[in-house]
Amino acid sequence: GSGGNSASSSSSCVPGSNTKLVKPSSTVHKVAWSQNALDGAWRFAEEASIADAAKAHGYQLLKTNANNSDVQQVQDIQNLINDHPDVLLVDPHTEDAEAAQVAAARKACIPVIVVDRDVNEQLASPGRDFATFVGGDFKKEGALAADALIEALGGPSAKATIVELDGTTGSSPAILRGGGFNGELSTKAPGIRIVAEQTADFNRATGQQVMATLIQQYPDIKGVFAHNDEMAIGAITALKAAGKHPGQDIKVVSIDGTKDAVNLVVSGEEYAVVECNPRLGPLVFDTLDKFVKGDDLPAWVVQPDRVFKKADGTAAAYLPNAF
Amino acid sequence: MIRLEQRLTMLKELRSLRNIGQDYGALIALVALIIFNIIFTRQFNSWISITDLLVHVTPTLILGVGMTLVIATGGIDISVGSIMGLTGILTYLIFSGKLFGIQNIVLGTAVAMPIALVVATLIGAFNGLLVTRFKVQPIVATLITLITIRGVAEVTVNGFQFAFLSAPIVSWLSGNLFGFLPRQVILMAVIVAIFAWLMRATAFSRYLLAAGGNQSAARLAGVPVNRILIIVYAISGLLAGIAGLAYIAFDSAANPVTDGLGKELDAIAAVAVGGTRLTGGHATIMGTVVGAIFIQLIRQTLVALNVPNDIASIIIGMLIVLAVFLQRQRKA
Amino acid sequence: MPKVSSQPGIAALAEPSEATTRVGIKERLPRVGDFVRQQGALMALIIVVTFSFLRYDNFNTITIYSVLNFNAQFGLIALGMTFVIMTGGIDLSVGGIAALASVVAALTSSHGFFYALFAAVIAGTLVGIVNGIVVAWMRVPPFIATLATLYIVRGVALRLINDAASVNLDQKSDFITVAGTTVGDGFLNPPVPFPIPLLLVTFLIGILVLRYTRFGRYVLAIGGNPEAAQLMGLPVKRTLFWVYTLSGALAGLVGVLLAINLNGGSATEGNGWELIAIAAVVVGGTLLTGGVGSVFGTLVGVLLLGTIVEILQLENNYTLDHGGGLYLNSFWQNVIRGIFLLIVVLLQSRLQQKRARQST
Amino acid sequence: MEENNVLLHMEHITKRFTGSVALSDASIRVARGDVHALIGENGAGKSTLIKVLTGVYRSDGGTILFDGQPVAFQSPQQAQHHGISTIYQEVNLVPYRSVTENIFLGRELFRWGLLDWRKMNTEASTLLKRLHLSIDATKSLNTYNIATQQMVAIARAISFKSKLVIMDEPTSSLNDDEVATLFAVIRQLKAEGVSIIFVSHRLDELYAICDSITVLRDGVTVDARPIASISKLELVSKMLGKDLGSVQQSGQTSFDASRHHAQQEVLLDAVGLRQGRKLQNASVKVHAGEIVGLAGLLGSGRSEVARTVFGADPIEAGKITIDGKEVHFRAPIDAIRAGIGLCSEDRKIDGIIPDLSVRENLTLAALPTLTRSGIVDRKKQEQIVDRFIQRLGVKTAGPEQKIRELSGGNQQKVLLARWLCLNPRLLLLDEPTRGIDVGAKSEIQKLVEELAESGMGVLLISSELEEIIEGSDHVAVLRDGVTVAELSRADISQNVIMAAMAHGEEQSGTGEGA
Ligand SMILES: Nc1ncnc2c1ncn2[C@@H]1O[C@H](COP(=O)(O)OP(=O)(O)OP(=O)(O)O)[C@@H](O)[C@H]1O
Ligand SMILES: Nc1ncnc2c1ncn2[C@@H]1O[C@H](COP(=O)(O)OP(=O)(O)OP(=O)(O)O)[C@@H](O)[C@H]1O
Ligand SMILES: [Mg+2]
Ligand SMILES: [Mg+2]
Repeated sequence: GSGGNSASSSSSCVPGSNTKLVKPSSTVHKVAWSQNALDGAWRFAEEASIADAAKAHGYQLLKTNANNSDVQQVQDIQNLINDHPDVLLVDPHTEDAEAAQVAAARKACIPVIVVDRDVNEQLASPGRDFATFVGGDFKKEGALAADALIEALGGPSAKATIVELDGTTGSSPAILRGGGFNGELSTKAPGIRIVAEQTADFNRATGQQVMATLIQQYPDIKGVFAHNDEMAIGAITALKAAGKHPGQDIKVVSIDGTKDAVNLVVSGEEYAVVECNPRLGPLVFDTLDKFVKGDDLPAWVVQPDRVFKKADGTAAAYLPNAF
Repeated sequence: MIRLEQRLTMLKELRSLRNIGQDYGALIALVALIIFNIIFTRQFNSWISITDLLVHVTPTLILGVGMTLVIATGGIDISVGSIMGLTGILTYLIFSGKLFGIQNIVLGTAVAMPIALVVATLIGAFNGLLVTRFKVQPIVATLITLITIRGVAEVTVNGFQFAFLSAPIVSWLSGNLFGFLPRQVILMAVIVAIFAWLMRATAFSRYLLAAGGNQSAARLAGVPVNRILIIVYAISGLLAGIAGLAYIAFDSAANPVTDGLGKELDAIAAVAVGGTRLTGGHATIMGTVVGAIFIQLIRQTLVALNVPNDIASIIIGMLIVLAVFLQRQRKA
Repeated sequence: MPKVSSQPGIAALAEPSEATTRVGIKERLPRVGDFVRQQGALMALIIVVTFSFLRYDNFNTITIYSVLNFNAQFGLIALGMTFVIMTGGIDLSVGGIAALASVVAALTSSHGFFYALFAAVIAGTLVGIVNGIVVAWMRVPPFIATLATLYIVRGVALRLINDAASVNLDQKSDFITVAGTTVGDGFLNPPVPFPIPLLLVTFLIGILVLRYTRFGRYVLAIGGNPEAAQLMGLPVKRTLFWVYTLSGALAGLVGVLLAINLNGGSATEGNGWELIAIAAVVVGGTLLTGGVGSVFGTLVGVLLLGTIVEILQLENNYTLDHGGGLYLNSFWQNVIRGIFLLIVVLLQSRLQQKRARQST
Repeated sequence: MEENNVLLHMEHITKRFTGSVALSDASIRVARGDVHALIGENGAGKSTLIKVLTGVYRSDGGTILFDGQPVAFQSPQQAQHHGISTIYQEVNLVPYRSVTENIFLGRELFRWGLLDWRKMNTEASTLLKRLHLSIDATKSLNTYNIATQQMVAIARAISFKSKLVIMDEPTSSLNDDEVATLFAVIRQLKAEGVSIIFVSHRLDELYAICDSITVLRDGVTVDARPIASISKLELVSKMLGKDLGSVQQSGQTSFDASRHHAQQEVLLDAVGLRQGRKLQNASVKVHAGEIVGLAGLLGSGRSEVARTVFGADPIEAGKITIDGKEVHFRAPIDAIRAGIGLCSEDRKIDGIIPDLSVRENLTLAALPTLTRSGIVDRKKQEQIVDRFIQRLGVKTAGPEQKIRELSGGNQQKVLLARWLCLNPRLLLLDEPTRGIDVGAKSEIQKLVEELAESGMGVLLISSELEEIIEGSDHVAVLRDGVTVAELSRADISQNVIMAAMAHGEEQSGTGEGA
C-alpha cells in the first residue's frame, strides 16, 4: 500500500511501541475487514451488510476470509496490519486467538473495532486496545430461546423432555448459546429436562440426520432447541418424516432469523426464532463515524436481538426483512 | 496321483472357507453392531429406523461404489466431495433460471439434472486424463480437482448458500414409493445392483482389475488401460454428481462451501472397511455397501446413545481401524 | 557343454569399451533433468518473489518474515509428510496432531515454556507412535490408519478442554516471552522471529538425514520396493514406525508454534493441513508412490504455495491503493491454488516424460 | 561328510500355505565350501525351502541347524546377520535407487557418522568390475536391463562376508559370458570356504559348477548325493518321478527344426527399426510356419524388437509390414487384433496380474473373443483354462488360485497359455523357457514346434543358444540394436552365431544377407 495512508493515523502515535487507544484521523479511506468464515446464510448476510455499509459511507474495503481457521485469521490480520489500513474491523473466530492481534494492531497505530464475536477482554480490552465491540449477545440469545421454549411448553411449571442440537463443538456461539439456554432453563423451569444433547455442526443435513436418530430413541420429547436455524430446519424435516407434527406435538426454537426458518414460524411448524442479526454493517459504520468525529464510545455497542413468533405477529412482520 | 487328488479337494475346501472370511468379514461386524443396537437402543428394529439408516447412507454409498472402482484400478479419487458441491450449485443455478433463464421450474429441473451430471462426468474424465495422459499420480490429480472445483463452486455464486424447499427435484427425490420406500434408497439400490453385476460378469471389470493389479502387464495383454482408467474416473465423477443431487434433495439447499466437504474420506473408509484393498487389483461392491452401512450405523448408534461428540469421534476412529485390521487378518 | 565354456572373444565383449565412455555423458543427462525438475520450483519461487518485490510496496522484510513465520507451521508438517510419502504412505492426522499438541502446550504452559514444549512434542510423538504401530505392525493401510487417528486426536483434544474451542496460554508463564524470541538482534533489522531459523535448521537436518544417514536410505528403499527391502534384510517395520513417529513429533512441534500464534491451544485448528502438506511435497518433486524424493524440494514447495496465496492479498491491496489491479475475493484462492498446482504438475509430467525419453 | 564339516542341515521341513502344501518333508545338507545344487520341477518347493531358511516364511515343522546351532530366523535381516546372503528368484532390488545403494543397503559405509558416498561408489565399482560389469554405479538401477540388475543382485550377495550364499535361479536371465563370470566368482568363493546353494533349471550349469545335489519333488527330498555319482538322465527321472525309460533324450532341446518349414507367405517384415539408443537399424523377417531365432548379446535390443513390433513401444523410424501391409500399431491391442502375441521376458513386471486368478490371467488377452456384448462367457472361459492347465501341466490348486501363489515356472506356463489360447498367427516369444524345468521346457518346445507346423510364425528370443540353433529355421543376429546377420537353416551353427554376435560387421557372406 502507499505509505501515505498510514500517515493519516494521529501523528502522536509511534508504530511499534504505542500503548494507548489509537484515534483514527478524519481522513479515513481504507477500512480492512477480517472475516472468520463465509460458509452460510448468516455470514453472507453479515459480509454483504458490511460491504454495503462501507460503500454507503464512502470507504474502500479490504477483505479477508479465514475459512474457520484461527491461524489463518491471525495471519490475515498480520497482513492487513502490514497493509496499513486506516481502520481495522475484526470478526474473530474465537475469543482468544485473535486478541493478541488486536493488541498488535494497536501497537502499529491502527484503530480496531471488534465485530459480531467479542475477543477475550482480559487479553485485549475495549477503550485501550480497541475502540469498541459491536455485536449481539450470544448468551442472551440462548436465554431468550429458553424463555420462548418454556412458554411454548406451558410455562415455568411445565414438565417435559427436550433435546438440544449443538452448533459445531468448541465454537463460541455454540458454547455461549448453550450456556445461556441451560442457565435460563434450569433456573426458570427445572421441570424441563434435556435428555439428549448432540452436535449437528450448524448444518442442515446433519441436523436432519441427528434428529432422525434421536426421535427414534426419544419418541416422547416435547421440544427441540437448535443453536441455529439451519439445524432446526433439518430437525423439522426429520420430525415430519418420523410422523410427528412439529408445532403441535413438538415445539422447536432456534436462533438466527433466516428466511427459511421465519417461514416455518409463520407456517406454524417452528415455534419461535430468536434473532441474531447479521446486518451489522450500518451499526458498525455509524459507530465508526462517531469514532472518527472523536465521540467517546461505549465498551459494547449492543445489537439488540428480537424474538419472532407466529402468535404475536412479529414473525410475519419480520419476514420480508429476513435474510 | 491319488494323494495329489485328495490334497487338491482338501485345498479347495480350505479355500472356500477362507473366502467366506474374506467376503463376509465386514458383514459379521455389521451384524454384531445391529445386534448391539437391537439390545441397547430403543426402537431400532422399526421400519423407519431402517429406511432412515439407508436414506442417510445414500450419498456416501453412491460415492463409495465409484470409489471402489477407482481404488480397484490402484488409484484414488479425493475430488468427489467437491464434485458433489459443484453439482448441487449448478443444478440450483439452472432450475432457478439464473443460468439459462429457464423460468418454468419443472422444465428447469429436467434440464438441470442431466447438465449437472454431464459436467460431473466430464470433471471425472478430466481426472482420468490427468492420470493417464499426463501420468499425474491419482491422489495429486484429484487433489487438484478437489481444490479447483470447490473454488469454482464458491466463485460462481460467491459462496452463497441457496435454499429451495419447493423445488420439484426435492419433493420427488425425497419422497417415498408406495408410501414407505424412499426413492433415494431405490436409486441407491439400483446403482449398487448395476455395479455389483458389472463387476461380476463383464470384461470391463476384468480389465479394470488387471489395470489395477499390474498396469504394464495389462497393457501388454491388450487391455486398453488408458481408456479403462478414464472411464472409471468418469464413472466416479458421474456417481459423485448423482450423490450431489441426492444430497441437495435431502438437504433442500445447495451450499458451495460445505456440501460434500470431507465426504471422500467417508467413502474411502467405507471401501476399506468393506474389504477392498487400497493398493488396487481387487474390488467388492457388496463389501463397500456393508462398510458404508457399518460406519453410518456406528454414527447413529452413538447419537442414539447420546454419546458426546468428542468421545464419539474417538470411538469411530477406533472402530474403523479395528474393522480394517480384522479384514486384513482374515486375508493374511 | 559349449554353453558354459567361456569363449575368449565373448568375454572380451564384457570389457569396458568406447561404449562406456559414451555412457558417462549420457548418465549426466538424467541428473540435469533432476536438477531442472527440482530447481524448476525454485526458479518459480524466485520469479514470484522478484515480481512481488517490484510490484508491491508492501512486500518488505516484515511481509517476508510473516509469510515465513506462518508457513513454518506447514513447512514442518510437510517435512514429516515428505518422509512418510517417500515410504509410499500418507499421514492424514497431522493437522489433528498439531491441534492436540497446541492444547497440551497451552494446558501445561503454567509450568514454563520448555516444559510445555516437551509435553506437546511428546503428545505428538505418542500419536505418531500409534500411527506407526498400526501401519507397520497391524498392517492397516496408512490412509485408513491415520484417518482414524485424526478422528481420535480431535476427540481427545476437545475432551481435554471440555469441548471448548480453545484454551489460553497461562499469561504469567514465560511461554509468552520465550515465544517472542527473535534471532539476530543487533545485526539484523528487524530481527528474525525464531520459527524461521527453526524451520531452516530442521529442514537442513532433514536433508542430511535423507542423504547421509542409513535411515534416509531405508525410507527411500522401502518406498521404492517394499518387498525387496524386506528381502534385502532391511528393518522395514521399524523404519515405517520411525517415519510415522517422526511425522507425529514434528506435528507436535508445530503445535507449539500454533500455541504461540494463537496465544493458546485450539482443538479445532489444522483442518486440511494434510492436503496443504501433500501439495507442497508434490510441488517439491517427491513422488507420491514412494521411492523418490527431495526434502529441499518440499521447502521450496511450501514457500511457493505460501507466496502464491500471499500475492492474492497483496494484489487486492494494490488494487485498492493504485487501481488497475485485480481484485479477487477470498473464494478465488482455491481456484488459483488449484490451477497453479495443475500447471506445476503438468510441467513436471512433461519434464519427466522428456527425461524418460532421454535416458533410454 | 563329517558332522562338523556340515554348515547347514535342514531336516523334515514342512510348510503349508492356505490352499497348498509347498513342503511336506524336505531336507538338505550343505557342507562347508560345497557348491550345492537344489533342483526340482517348477513348484517342487525350492524357493519355498530357501525362504523358510532365510526367515521370509515360518516353517510348520522340521529343524534347521546352521553352523552347528539350531536356528529359526525371524527375518531375512536376521539370516543375513548370521552369514546367509540370498539372491531371491525374482530380481528383488529397489528400482529408483542407484546401483551403489542397492549393493550397500543395510550395511552402508560411514565417515564421521554420515554416509560415505564416495567410498561406497568406489567399492561398488570395484565389486562390479569383478563381475566384468562396467556400469555407472551412481545411476539408478531401473535404467539397466534385467540381466544387469541380476548381476547387481549377485554383486550385492557376494559382497557380504557370508558363510552361505544362496542363489535362486541367478542365471535364468544371464547370457553365457555372464554365466561364465558368475562361475568364476563362485569358484573363488568356494576357495574361500564359502558354501553356495545354487538353483537352476539348466542341467549343464549344475554339472559345470556343483559338487553335490539335492532333488526335491512335490515338497519332498527324494535324493541327495555328490553330483558326480548321478547321470543327467537319472537326475531328470528323479526330478520328474518317472522311470528312466520314459525320459528320452535326443538333442539338447526338444526342438526339431526339420518338422516345420517356412511357407511362402511372409508374415512379418520389419525393416530398419530405430528406437532411441536401443534400436539403431534392426530388421527381422518371419514367414508363416517357421521359427525365427533372434540372437544377440545381453542388451543388444532383442526385446526391443519384439516390443516395437508388438506396438508396446513406438518406433522412430523403420517400417513394419504384416501380410505385406504396412502397419502402425499404437498399442498392443492393435497388434493383438492383427493376430500377434507377445510373451514378454519379465514376467513379474510385464506378465502376471498378481491378484487375479490363474483363470483370469490366462484368458486376459482372449477376453474379447470370450465376451458377448461385454459379458464374459464363463463356461467357454473355463473350458479353455482347463484345457491349457492340462496341456501345459500347470501345477496349481485350481484355476481359481491367485497366480502370485504359483511357483515361478508355473506362472510362466500360464502366461504362455495366455497367448496360445488366442491362436495367434505370429507369436513373439521373449525368453519363453526362462525358469522352466526340463520337463515343462521340452513340453513347451514341442508345443511351439507344433504351432509352427500348423502354420504359425514364431519369433524366438532366447539366451540359450541351443534353443535357437536347434529350433530355428532362420536366425537373425542383433548387435547394439543393429541386425548384423541373417542366417538360414544351413548356416546356423554356434560358431557362426557367436561370431556374428561378437563381430557383427563380418556378417557379409555368412547368411543370406541383410
Ligand atoms: N505365498 C504362497 N501362497 C500359496 N502357495 C504358495 C506360495 N508360495 C508358493 N506356493 C506354492 O508352493 C509350491 C512350491 O513353490 P516354489 O516357489 O517353492 O517352487 P519352486 O520349486 O521354486 O519352483 P520354480 O522352479 O518354478 O521356481 C507351489 O505349488 C506354489 O504354488
Ligand atoms: N528399463 C530400461 N531403462 C533404460 N534402459 C534399458 C532398460 N531396459 C533395457 N535397457 C537398455 O536397452 C538396451 C537394449 O535392451 P533389451 O532389453 O532390448 O536387450 P535384449 O537384447 O533383449 O537383452 P536381454 O535379452 O538381456 O533382455 C540395453 O542397452 C539396455 O541396457
Ligand atoms: Mg522358485
Ligand atoms: Mg530381452
